[in-house]
Amino acid sequence: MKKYKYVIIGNSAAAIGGVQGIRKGDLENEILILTAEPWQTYSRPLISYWLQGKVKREKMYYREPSFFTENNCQVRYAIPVEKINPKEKTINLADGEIIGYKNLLVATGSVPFVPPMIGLPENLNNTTNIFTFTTLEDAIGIREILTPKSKVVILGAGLIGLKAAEAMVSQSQSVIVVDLANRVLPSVLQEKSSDIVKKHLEAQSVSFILETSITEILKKDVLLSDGEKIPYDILILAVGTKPQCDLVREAGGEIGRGIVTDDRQQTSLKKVYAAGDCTQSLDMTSDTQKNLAILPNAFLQGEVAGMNMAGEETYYDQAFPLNSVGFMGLYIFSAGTYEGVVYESESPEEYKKLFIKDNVLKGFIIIGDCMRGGIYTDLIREQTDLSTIDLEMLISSPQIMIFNQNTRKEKLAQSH
Amino acid sequence: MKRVYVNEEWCLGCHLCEIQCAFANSGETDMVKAFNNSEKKPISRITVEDGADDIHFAVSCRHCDTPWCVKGCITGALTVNDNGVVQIDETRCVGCRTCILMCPYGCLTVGHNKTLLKCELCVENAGGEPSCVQRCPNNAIVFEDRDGVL
Amino acid sequence: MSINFIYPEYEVVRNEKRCIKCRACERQCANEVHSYDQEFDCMEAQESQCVDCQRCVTLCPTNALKIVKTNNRYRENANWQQQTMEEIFRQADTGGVLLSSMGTPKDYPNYFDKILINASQVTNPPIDPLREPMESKVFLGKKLNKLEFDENDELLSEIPPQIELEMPIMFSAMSYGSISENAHKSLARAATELGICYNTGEGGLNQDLYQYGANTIVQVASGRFGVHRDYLNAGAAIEIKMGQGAKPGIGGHLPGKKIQEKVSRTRMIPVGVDAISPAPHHDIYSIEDLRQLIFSLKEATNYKKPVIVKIAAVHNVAAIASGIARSGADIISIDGFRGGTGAAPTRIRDNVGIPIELALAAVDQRLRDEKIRNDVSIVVGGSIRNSADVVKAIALGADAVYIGTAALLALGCHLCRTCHTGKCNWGIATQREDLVKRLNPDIGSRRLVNLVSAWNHEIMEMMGGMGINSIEALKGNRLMLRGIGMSAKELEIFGIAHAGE
Amino acid sequence: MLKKEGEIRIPSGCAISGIINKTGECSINGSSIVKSIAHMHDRSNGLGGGFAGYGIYPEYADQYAFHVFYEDMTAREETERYLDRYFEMVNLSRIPTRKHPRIKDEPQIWRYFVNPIFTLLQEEQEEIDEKQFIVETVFHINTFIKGAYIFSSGKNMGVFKAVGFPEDVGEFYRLEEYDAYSWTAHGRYPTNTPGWWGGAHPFALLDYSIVHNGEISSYDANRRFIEMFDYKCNLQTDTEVITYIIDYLNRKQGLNYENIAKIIAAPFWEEIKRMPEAEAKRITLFRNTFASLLITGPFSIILGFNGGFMALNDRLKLRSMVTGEKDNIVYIASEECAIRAICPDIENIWAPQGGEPIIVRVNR
Repeated sequence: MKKYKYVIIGNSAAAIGGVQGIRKGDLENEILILTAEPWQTYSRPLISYWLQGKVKREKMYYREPSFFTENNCQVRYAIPVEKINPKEKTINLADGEIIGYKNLLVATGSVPFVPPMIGLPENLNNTTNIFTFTTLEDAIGIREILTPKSKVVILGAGLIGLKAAEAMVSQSQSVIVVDLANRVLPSVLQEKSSDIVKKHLEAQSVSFILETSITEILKKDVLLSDGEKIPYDILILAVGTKPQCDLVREAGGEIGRGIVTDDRQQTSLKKVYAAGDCTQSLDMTSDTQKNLAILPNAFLQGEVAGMNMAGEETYYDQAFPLNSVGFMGLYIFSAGTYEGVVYESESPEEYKKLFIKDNVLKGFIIIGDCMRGGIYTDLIREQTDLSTIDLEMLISSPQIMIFNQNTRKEKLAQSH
Repeated sequence: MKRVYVNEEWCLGCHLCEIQCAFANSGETDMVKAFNNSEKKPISRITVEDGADDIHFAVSCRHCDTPWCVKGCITGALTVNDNGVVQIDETRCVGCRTCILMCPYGCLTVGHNKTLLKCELCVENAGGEPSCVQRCPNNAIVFEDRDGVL
Repeated sequence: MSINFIYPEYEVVRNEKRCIKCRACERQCANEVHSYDQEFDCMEAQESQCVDCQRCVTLCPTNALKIVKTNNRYRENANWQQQTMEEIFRQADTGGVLLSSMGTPKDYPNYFDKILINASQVTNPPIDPLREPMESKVFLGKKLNKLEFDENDELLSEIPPQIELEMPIMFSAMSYGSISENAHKSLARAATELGICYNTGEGGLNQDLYQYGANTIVQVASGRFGVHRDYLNAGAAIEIKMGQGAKPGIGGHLPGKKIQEKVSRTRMIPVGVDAISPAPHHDIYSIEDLRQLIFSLKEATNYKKPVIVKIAAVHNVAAIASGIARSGADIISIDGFRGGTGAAPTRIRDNVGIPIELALAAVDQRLRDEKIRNDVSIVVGGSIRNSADVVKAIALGADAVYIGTAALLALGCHLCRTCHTGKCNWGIATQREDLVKRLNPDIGSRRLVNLVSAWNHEIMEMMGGMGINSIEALKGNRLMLRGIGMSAKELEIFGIAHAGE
Repeated sequence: MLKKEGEIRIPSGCAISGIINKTGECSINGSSIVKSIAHMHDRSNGLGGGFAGYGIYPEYADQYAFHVFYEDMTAREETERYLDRYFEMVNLSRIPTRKHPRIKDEPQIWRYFVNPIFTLLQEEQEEIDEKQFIVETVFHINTFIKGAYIFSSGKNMGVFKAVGFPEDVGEFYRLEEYDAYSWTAHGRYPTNTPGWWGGAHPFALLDYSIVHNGEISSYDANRRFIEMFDYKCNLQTDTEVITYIIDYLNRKQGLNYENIAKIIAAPFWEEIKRMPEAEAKRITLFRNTFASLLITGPFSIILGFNGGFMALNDRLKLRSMVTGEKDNIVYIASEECAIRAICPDIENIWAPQGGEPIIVRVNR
């Protein structure tokens, strides 16, 4: 049996974060990466851009091809892991091999969540025109059959669904988005902001059927909950994702809204760490546990896990929801929790809503060019006491000038 | 490592650093051409903030030791080179602006092609010193090693 | 008066093709000459406000700007020239005394330009300062006439209080108030780095600058602004200002708007009140009164500081200097009539006094004739423009020179000669905070150090050419000078031969 | 028209040589120094040569020996009338010379051994500064009596000089007839002079005599300073001003020759910085007090005085000068050949550094 000091299951952002974290404390020992996918790490959010033709296949890698050799990683592709044996500190691979680990990082990510529907095939792989939209395989499959005459129906007006809509609207005859919610991006935006986005997308020829669900999938049509029947050539099921917790659950690890970890990213199983979409995180802005399936979060968690695995004690306690997304020239920033005193402003160029509670910025939504939005993010992240800054300026135009002279000096005249 | 630092005490708010930065990264050899000959004026990667009481200072990428932008980058287009310079590979940027959302200094912007535009310390331009530093008329922008200096 | 007779003196010429509308000119002009027209997307200029300070020209990144003197002419003639007429219009307008800044622009003879320097050929080797030692250190102050030894041949004598300078150049008096804090800081820091002295002028010494005391000359002038015991003891020497080359016989007037909080504290006068220095010191109406002040100051400083007496170069300067040398002064500073000023009545500046070259030659010879040249050092100022002027001044007999205008030029001054408006775009002759900050002392002091070091290099080169390897062998070495295009009388006053002789 | 010394400043290159017997015995015949300087013939151009001998007048050792050039009888009559009034003349005569084919246009050359006369009143009031009186007499005659020039005025020493090559001058003055404990010699290479006998070297005042090779660049700074102390640089030559400087520092300031060397060829500030504190303080005081007496530009000098001599180079050593010793005799010359010519087996030959004085005092 081969034994490795570091074994990572998964090969996406959290895994890469793990590698970089490990290398902050250990430049020697080899890292074994096991991935069920057949290819090198790519950036999952890029699939919509690839489908749209805005990025080339060879530019989709998340890290340079040399990354793994430079970091002394052994990557085994297309090898699913069957089982974790926490007592023995071993894992069983699908091909029967057993591998020992000293530190294990579970970065298995998430899988699409597909609600039960009549007519839904048992296995989507066996169909040719019904897809989820989270992997490159999904995108490849869609592109194979997408033609300018395609009628596309997308179930789900969340981030994934709308990115899919954006990718396909100019390459198809029609795109119709169906969602049970009464607005688009229901988990990210509120009514007003949601409406701006919807109108923008509608102006770009995306159609919406809201407060409606698909009750049955037929061969060429879908049947909606309001009884209407609409035709499709391609059906995309983008209702949401769910964390991939099976390995840890089966090994006896604690699971909540994802794999439960401490603030060092260690699961309830000793020497088994977890990071990324498969985990549950504490949203610092609402003090609640959430499954924050967003890329920056995955990387940061992976990095913290890796550092701890290599003996560099580090904590991750600054998680909160954070999204930057653009749809056909319209940019949307959102972050944190929408509670507290609201400061809202709207102009033809920009819509903005800030949430301040107990003199701390809790969350915001910005639609517009979003420049310098990171200053808001930082105020949330650092829980900055807003009484020391120029609030009026903060609300109208975030900039370093909002801070007092000493803080400005710290920020601009000192090493970071 | 050497970084761009600003001394607001000496910043006059002339905004020439913006002009010099935009020019240096425009690819043109003549400033007039860069600004007056093209449809789109070149964009600066450094921005001067003007406040009340004649306070001015320029803000550009701090090249932080903990670069939130790099960690948040969804494509891997943002990297840190061996000298600690945070660089952007334009060909891999898809313009998602996550980096802008992550940056605590508000010092990132986007170019005419919608991809990220940021200060790279003129690594590919002036050589030696960043253009904003070289041309600042009052030494308000300096290129120094202040690591460990408070 | 409804008609303004005066046509704008300058024209702003903007090359529209080159202008990129970055608006740096607009942001940098305290006179508000430039503005941006949104509607036409172009820059405009209000030329009547322009003083030709060249700030905008210098900062324009595309060299799209130049300022030219207008070629609009009155119907002038040799007698009634444009300037003359304009001054009359101005006085008819305001009824006031005309004021000007900096040294006289009039075309009086500049004798430095009529003096040539010698060099060695064949009989005597030139010295290469890069290969051989070359010394420029000077001491200013009274010299002992006789050394005393004890019975064991050990020296008993001590050197009297001196100013020790690494090179024979000092920054002349410019007061805090007339120039900015950053200008003073630049001067102080440069003087310290160069091992020379700067001079506070009559505005007292800003508390922040006491640290540069060893390289500071503190001035006591007729207004006695900022004078107290700590101040007197703070510097390397004390200068009593009796007169100024640009305005002999005239006092000073610093407008209240330049007296902000810090200036007020330093000068020990209320904020916003005009600071007026009387024409005479009201306790010095004759030479014996001067002697009293000199010794009062020496008492106050325990006889540890040399005392300088600064006078303007006037007709009988030699006799006056002789009197000062006999009054206990250690150093006489003579300011020629081309010297600068923050503000002076135009008529005085342009008509009163004599050139420093003549004053120096006369004073040095007079003190030697009276055998008292050793009792005082001579420092001259008033338009020392370059290192050759320094060499000539020293060969004529000066111990060191004061540079004022040249130092200001190094700091960015472009001689627009509107110091009195208080809106100096270069951050020098102003107290407006947004303008003061334009002069970063890091840059200012470096430029001054560069300038004076460059001059010192040149002085050494010229000395080396003459085969001289130490500045003291140049002092009064008039044989190294020849006149060119001078009358016999002029040559006689200078004590030099004509070129070719 | 060419101007002579005193009307214009004339730069010149030169040869110098000096011999001294440390025992003080007048054992050195004039022919030796002539032979020595003759070996540096090419360092002269025939426009001046001269010698100074110390200990040559043992029988008049207590009188001042004035050597005088007269251009005509009137000058001589006027001078003698003047001397008569203030001095007791112990002896007067023409200086013996021999006809020489290359020595032309000789003036009348006279020698007086004199004692100054002071009034009783002056003596009582202790106003007598005999040396100052001699100096003033020399200045008076040289300045105001046209055609008269006192070129030697010390006790038991004498200067012999003329227009010509030094070896010819030596023969002309019959130097083989004089024995001295110390000799200095000079061969002159002026660049523009008609050749005036008074302008030849050594230059002497009282018993100081100077032979000098070089051209000092500090001349006018030195001159204008020293003239504040009642010296008149009539000849405008380096030798003259150096002589006055040394007279001033030695006689009037009471400084010894070691200290004088530190003033006229002062150590550089860089060197002073490295000196022990007390020494640095002393030199700094010198440089401060006598700044205008620093001599720059190339020079090598031999300063003769009663009882010794001092040789000194400028502080950059821009002129050659070597020294050596053999059997109590010290030799100094611009070139080594001039020493070897008269002392082939010279020992310890070396070149002093710039500013390093070689001071030899005889034991008496």
